[in-house]
Order: sequence, then C-alpha cells, then structure tokens
Amino acid sequence: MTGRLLFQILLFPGLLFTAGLGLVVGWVDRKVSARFQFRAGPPFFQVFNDIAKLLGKETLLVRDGVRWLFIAAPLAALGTLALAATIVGAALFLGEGVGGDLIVVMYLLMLYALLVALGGSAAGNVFASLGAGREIKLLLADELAFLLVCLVPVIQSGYRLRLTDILAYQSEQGATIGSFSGALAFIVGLLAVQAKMALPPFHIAEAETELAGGPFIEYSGPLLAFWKVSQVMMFAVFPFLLILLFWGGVPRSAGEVIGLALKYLLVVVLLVIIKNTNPRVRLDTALGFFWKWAAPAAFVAVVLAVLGV
Amino acid sequence: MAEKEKFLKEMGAKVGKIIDRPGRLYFEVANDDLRDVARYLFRTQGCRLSTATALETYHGLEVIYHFSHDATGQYFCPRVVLTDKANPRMNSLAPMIKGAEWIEREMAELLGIVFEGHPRPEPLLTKEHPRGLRQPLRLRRTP
Amino acid sequence: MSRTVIPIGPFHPLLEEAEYFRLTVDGETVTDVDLDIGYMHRGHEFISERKTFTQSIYLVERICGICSTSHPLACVHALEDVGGIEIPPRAAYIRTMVGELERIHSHLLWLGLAGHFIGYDTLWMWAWRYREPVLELFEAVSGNRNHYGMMRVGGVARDVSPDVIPRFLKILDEIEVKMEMVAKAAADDPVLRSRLKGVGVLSREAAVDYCAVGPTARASGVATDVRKDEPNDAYGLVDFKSIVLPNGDVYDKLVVRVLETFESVKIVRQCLEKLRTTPGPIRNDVKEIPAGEGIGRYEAPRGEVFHYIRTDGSNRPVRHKVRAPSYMNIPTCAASCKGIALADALITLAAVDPCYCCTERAVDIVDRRHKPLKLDLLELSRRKTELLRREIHG
Amino acid sequence: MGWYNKRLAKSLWVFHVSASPCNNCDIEILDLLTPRYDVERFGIKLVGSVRHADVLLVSGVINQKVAPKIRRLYAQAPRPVFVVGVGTCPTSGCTFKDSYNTVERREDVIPIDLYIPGCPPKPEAMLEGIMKLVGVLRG
Repeated sequence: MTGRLLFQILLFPGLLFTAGLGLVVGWVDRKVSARFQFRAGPPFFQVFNDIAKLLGKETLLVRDGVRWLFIAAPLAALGTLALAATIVGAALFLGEGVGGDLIVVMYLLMLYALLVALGGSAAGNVFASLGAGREIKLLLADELAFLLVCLVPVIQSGYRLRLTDILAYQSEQGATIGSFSGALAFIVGLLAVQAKMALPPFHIAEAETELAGGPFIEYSGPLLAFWKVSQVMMFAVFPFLLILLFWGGVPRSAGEVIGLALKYLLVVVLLVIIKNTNPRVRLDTALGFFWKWAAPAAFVAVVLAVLGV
Repeated sequence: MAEKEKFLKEMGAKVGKIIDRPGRLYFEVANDDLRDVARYLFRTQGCRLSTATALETYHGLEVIYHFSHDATGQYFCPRVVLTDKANPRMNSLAPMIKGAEWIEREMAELLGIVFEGHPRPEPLLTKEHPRGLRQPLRLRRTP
Repeated sequence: MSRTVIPIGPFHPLLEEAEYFRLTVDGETVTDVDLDIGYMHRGHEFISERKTFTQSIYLVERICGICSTSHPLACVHALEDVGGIEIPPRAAYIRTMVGELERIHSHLLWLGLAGHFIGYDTLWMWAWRYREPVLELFEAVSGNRNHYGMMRVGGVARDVSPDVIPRFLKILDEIEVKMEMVAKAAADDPVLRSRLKGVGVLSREAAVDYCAVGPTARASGVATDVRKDEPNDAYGLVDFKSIVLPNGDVYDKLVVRVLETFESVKIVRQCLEKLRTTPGPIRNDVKEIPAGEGIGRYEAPRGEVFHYIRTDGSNRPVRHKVRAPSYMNIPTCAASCKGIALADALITLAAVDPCYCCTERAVDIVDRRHKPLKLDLLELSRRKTELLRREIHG
Repeated sequence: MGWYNKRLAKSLWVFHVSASPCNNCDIEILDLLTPRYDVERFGIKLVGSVRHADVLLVSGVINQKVAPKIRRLYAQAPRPVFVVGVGTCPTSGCTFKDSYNTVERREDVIPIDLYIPGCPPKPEAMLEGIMKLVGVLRG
C-alpha cells in the first residue's frame, strides 16, 4: 500500500505527472499569450529548457535573510503542491480517495501561499518582504470567496466532503455546473483561482515592473527552478480541482478522457484570456472586488445551493 | 509686445544694460534686485521659468534666468553678473519657484556658485565622483 | 505599520534607465519621494564646448534616443536665433514633418510602456506593433530608425522626393486606423480607466510652481505649447489643436498623449501636401555664426526643449546650455506621489514620461568555433533598408 | 557540458543594465521583444531581477556614478553569466569619450563578452549578435 501511495505521490498523478503537464501547459499559456499579442511565441520545449537551465545555474544564498527558511520554502512548496495534486488527481483519474478530503486540499493550497510569503520574507529584501505582505493580503482577499465556492458542490452532493463522493454524486445527478448555483460558483471560482495562481490581473505580489518578481526576487538557480515548477504545477492543480468540483465524472472510456482533456484546456484558455485582457489591479481594488462582489456572489450561490436551485 | 513695455515700465528702475532682440529681452539685474524682478515676472506676469544658464566669461561669472511668457512667446532673461570669481555668491530663487531647485543645485555643482537661501544645497549629478570632481565647467577646469 | 524606505532603482524594471527614487512608505502609502539622479550624466555641455557647431548637432542628437529630433532642432533654432538665419519653406515643412512623426512614435512608445508598467503587456505589444511603420517611415527618409541626422543650420540635410508622398500618405492612413483601435482599447477599457482615473493628481498650482512643461502641464490645465507660443518652422502654417485637459491625473495624461498623436498625424498630412507644391532648396548655406547669444526651443514629445548658445564669432560655442523637458517634469512627482498607494505611485512616476538621459544630458569578438548562421541578419537588414528606399523613392 | 549549454542557449534570460546610455539602444532592446522581432521565439526573456539573469545587456558609456553599482550588479548575477555590450558606447565610448564623468576603462568595470556596435544597432543587428552568442554556446 505504501509503495502504491509513494508511486501516486511521486509519479502519477503526483509530482512527475503534474510537473510534466505543467511544463506543457506553461508553454500553452505563453504561446496563447503571444498569439494574443501578435507574436509567434516560444517553441514547445521552452519551459522545459528554462527549468533545465535554472537547475544548472549557481545558487546564491542571501546574506541578511533566514537561510534555512530561504532554502526550505521552495522545497516545501513543491511538496505541498505534489500532495494536493495527488489527492485531486487520484480522485479525478482513478476514482480513489487518497490521503484526505476537500478540506485537506484547501489547506494544502493555502499552505502554498503561506510558503511563498515565508520564502519571500526570508530573503531579507525590501521588495521580497513587500511582495510577501501582499501575498498574505491577497490570500485574505480570495480565500473567503474560494471557500464559499467550494462549499457549493459540497452542499449539492448532500454535505459530503470526500472528493470521490462529490464525483460520484455528479456522475449520477449531472454536473454541478448544470445548476444555477453551480454555474455562479464556477464563475467566481475561476476568478478566485486567477488570484490564487497570481495570474494577471492579480499578479500583485510578483508585479514584475513594481516589485521585480516580489517574493522570488532573490532566488536563483535550482531554488528558482523549484518555484517555477510549482508555478506551472498550479496550472494543473487548480483547473483540475475546478473540473472535479463542478464538471466532474471519473473518465471511464477513451471518449471521456478526451472530454476531460478538452474541459481542462477550456478552463486553462479561459484563465489565459482573462490574464491577457486586463491590467494589474491595485491591492485594495482586489480586496474590494473579492469582498464586495465575489464573496457575496459566492454566498448567494451557497444559499441557492441550500435551497436546491 | 505689450508685455515687454509693461515690464520695462514697472521694473525699469531695476534693469541695467538691455539687449533687445525679436522675442528675447536680455537685461542685467543687480543681485539684490533679482528676487523682485523674478517675483514680478513669475507671479504678476505669469511667466514660466524655463531654466537658468551659468557661464564663465573673462570678467566674471554670469547667471542668466530664462523666463518665458507663454502666451506671447516673449523671453525675459535677467542676467546677474558676479565679478568675484574666487567666491561667487548670489541669491537663490528656489524658495519662491520650486522649478528652480534642481537647476540651481546643478549650477552650484558645475560652476561653484553659492546660492544663498537654497533649501537643499547639495550636488545633484556627480556626488559620488571618485576623484572628487570640482566645477568642471569653469575655465580653469582640471577634470 | 512601520515606515519603510523603498529604493526604486538604480536598476529596476520600471525604468529602462538607471535612476534612484527613494520612496518612503507607510504600509502601502507613499509619504515621501526623494530623487537621486546622476546615473546618466555624461557631461554634454562640457563636450559641446569642444565641438564645432555642426558636430554639436550630432552630439545633442545623442542626448536622448527618443527625442532625437527635438534636441538637434532646438539646437539649430538657437544657432539661427544667434545669426538671424532664415530657412527655406521646404526645409520648414520637412522639419515639422520629422518632428511630428517623432511625436507619434514617442507617444505610442509611452502608451506601450505605461501598459507594461501596470502589467498589461497586451497593450504594450499592440502599441509597439503599430509604432513600427512610423520607424519605417523614418528609415525611408533618413536611413536610420532613430538618430536621424536630419537637421542643419539653415535647413535640413535630406530631401523628401515628391513621388514618395502618395505612399507616405497611404502608410499614414493605415497608421491612423490602427492607432484609433489601440486608443479605443486603452482609453475606453473600464478596468484601465478605474486603474488610472484620479490617480497621481498634479494640481494646476503645483504644475505652475514646478514649471512643468509639455503633456504633463497640459494635462493639469496649463496651456503651454511651444508650437503655439512660438510657431517656428512650419507650425504657423499648419492647422492643429493644442490639447489641454483639466484633471491632472494619470488618465488625463494618457488622453492628452493619445489625442496629440492624432493631431500629429494631421500635421504630417498637411506637411506632405505642402511639400508637393513647395519646390525649392532645402537649406541656405551658412558660412559663419556671428558673436552673440540665442535661445532655441522646440516642443518635444515630452515638453519644451530649451537650448541656449553663447558664441564669440568662432566656430565653437562658448556656452551651450541644454534643458530637456523631463528636467522640469520629474520633480513634479514629489507633488503628485505623496499620499497615494505604492502601486499607484509607480505609474505616476512613469506618467510624466520621464527621460533621464535627457535630464542629465548630461567589431564582435566571437571565437572561431562559431558556426555562421544560415541567414545573415545584418545583410537582410541592409537589404530591407535598401528595399524600403527603392520602394518609396520609386 | 554540451547538453547543458544547449539548454542554456535556448533559454537566455536577459537583464537590462543601462549604464548612462542615450536611451536609444534601450528602446531598441525592448523593441526586440515586441511583435516585429519577437525574441521570445528563441527563448529570450526579459527579467526584472539580476538573480534570474543569464545575460546582462549593457548599454551606454559607463559613468563614474553608475560604475560601482554595475560592479555590484555583476557580482550578484549567478554564474554562468554573459555580458553583451549594446551600441557604440560600450564599444568605444562614442562621442562621450572626452567627458569628465565617464570611466576610463570600461572593461575594468565589467568584462564584456560580446560587442554589438551601432548607434543604435538595428534590432536585426542585435539579433545577429545574440545569435552569435547562441552559436558559440551550441558549439
């Protein structure tokens, strides 16, 4: 059993699969963005080359920061995402409940944001700590909306927290997104995921032209590579989580596998479109948006779900 | 060119040697009168301070302020001549016109003119020069 | 929260140039701005006093790569002011045309960079894509994309032949259509508007106090425009509006620049029409510059460029004072940045279109193993320039 | 190292160091990223932090004030790092070589591996230069 679990965490659907998929989708992201901007875009192996190159570069450690935290944060972040990917993936692809339920996934994803902030504050750089502060504030903003969004499928499936149960309910009763509350929650969820993945317009913490990479400013070499892998892994974890919660069904035939892949691509392309048509918002605008609009909308969806609409 | 006549009527007593060219009026002003003339030009006539030029001649240092009257395209250039080359000092306009702060700092740095009453008299451009650059635009320059 | 000093620069992606802003922030609110310049100071005024007048024109061209017409133009205006030199009408139209083309490319450049600074790379790419045809026009006229070397005392260096004008007009029409699209995307985007409206306000009083110039002043309701105030070259002969807006925020600065771009297209079009019907020489021969002093100015894309030249009858200036527009505009940040959020402060710093190079005017070695590329890009580039020339010159 | 160099050649991240230039090369460098030239095709990306950089693009004559900062920047970059001098200024000093504020020996401040002369070099020339660097890395 432990052998199987280890296989699941390290290879499929955990680290290796998610990272590999992330590398491909990272390319899709850059390519689609480039096409948006009338450019040709990078070649297929670009993200892979970037990571391979970073692994061979020199690692510079910070002088004034907390060194062990500086090194531990990216490794822990990678592990966190691999675990989250295993739980989501095992439920979605294999129909198995591994390791925990929805609550665990949510905690792991929150932990990732905390690790980004920790890594940034360990660097002892003004921009990095400012970015870390922003990361935490953004977490405050989107977490509430995201929690409420995740509640909707839980309520619809009869208050069940296990991912496999939610999937099973959807296979019987139709996808959550088919109901009004589910659709509303899905839209809010898409925006919350945009913020969680720190994609424009919510790339407030990393803001290339303001904070020069924010929490990641001092990272170089392999440690930066770990962060980059984590970032592209999110491209696998979050869309699959959304699909699992709202558009689910364990794929049993080849047609369903292709269907799942298409759903996944659609979600990714939606995220990329939102990314490319918006300027970066201010932190207070983001907070205002999530608390005044997104969270109430998600709350309405929850109420509707309780009423069974 | 009504502005020019009005200016000469009001401030004629404080104006020294005049060079009058189409659209440009250069005139000498004593150091003590500079602030009055500048206040009249900036506040009353609504001129904009374009910039100031300092240069070294055989007789001394000259500081020329360039005031532009935008509505008519007329330039008023009060010129202060400082004869003491070794220790040039003059009144600063920066407390009155914020736009004069940088240019006066620059003139002080490049030509060594001391502006009395400047809110922030420190070098603007070459503060960290390794060989201690001193007044590169003076004729006895040894950069 | 405690006060932190945020150093923006000397090397920061917000600035293409090395500059140092010290922002004191309280939490996320900026309480004080301090500037430390001098990273670009190259001593232009010092070098210029060692060059002849003709050399000076090329030197001042290299003050700034984006205003590489404005500085030479102001410089020759100053020399013409010293000597009382007239220029032929054809030269006046060519000067105005080149100057306005530069305004188009500079404003599009700023629009793109502003987009980049607020994390809207799509806008950046779009604006810069449509800026390329303008640079192509420059390449066809002068042979170089930037640093055109067009200005001479008493006229211009190169002529625009009459048979290229229809083609120029066609390219201009295309550019205008594309620009309208980009301008719509920028000015009407609700997210962008909410991001920029009411941000970084520079009041009219502060603009006057800091003696701001150009779009920065005009967006704050100060009507200063050298093209109207002192219509030299062909500016007195063409029809255009000077855009003045009242609010002084970043959004108004954007709108001023966008509207100005369309005015520039109008001016270029008129100049081209006039060039068809105005034959004649393109420069008067100037043998010597008498002793005296002169002021030359020109409305660069960022505001008034000011050159003062003192001569003594020889062929070198005694004193050559250069004042670029950003020199007056950058200090206004101290007024417009106080008390606003950090994220806004950065776009406000960028909104004056700062150009530090201006402000401070101040053989490949490849080892033998290198395999030659299949395409020699340099050769291709040369061929492109030739092609452009031949196409345009018939 | 052959395999690694090939990866490196396909993923050059560029940090832009402006050392008292006239802005023109800088603008042309940014121009390389935009649709007409699009260097992302070759995996070249502009980064905001010198810690992420593989290539430092230096433009401009280095002046006295900026020189110590550039020394520090070069020390901060993780190896391997390449330095490319863009424009006539880092190559020869251009028209500013007589100024009182430029450093005498630019190569003492930062060792430049590749010069791309031109005032400013056309984007095609810059591409050519960077492709030569890529060619060297590929062996």
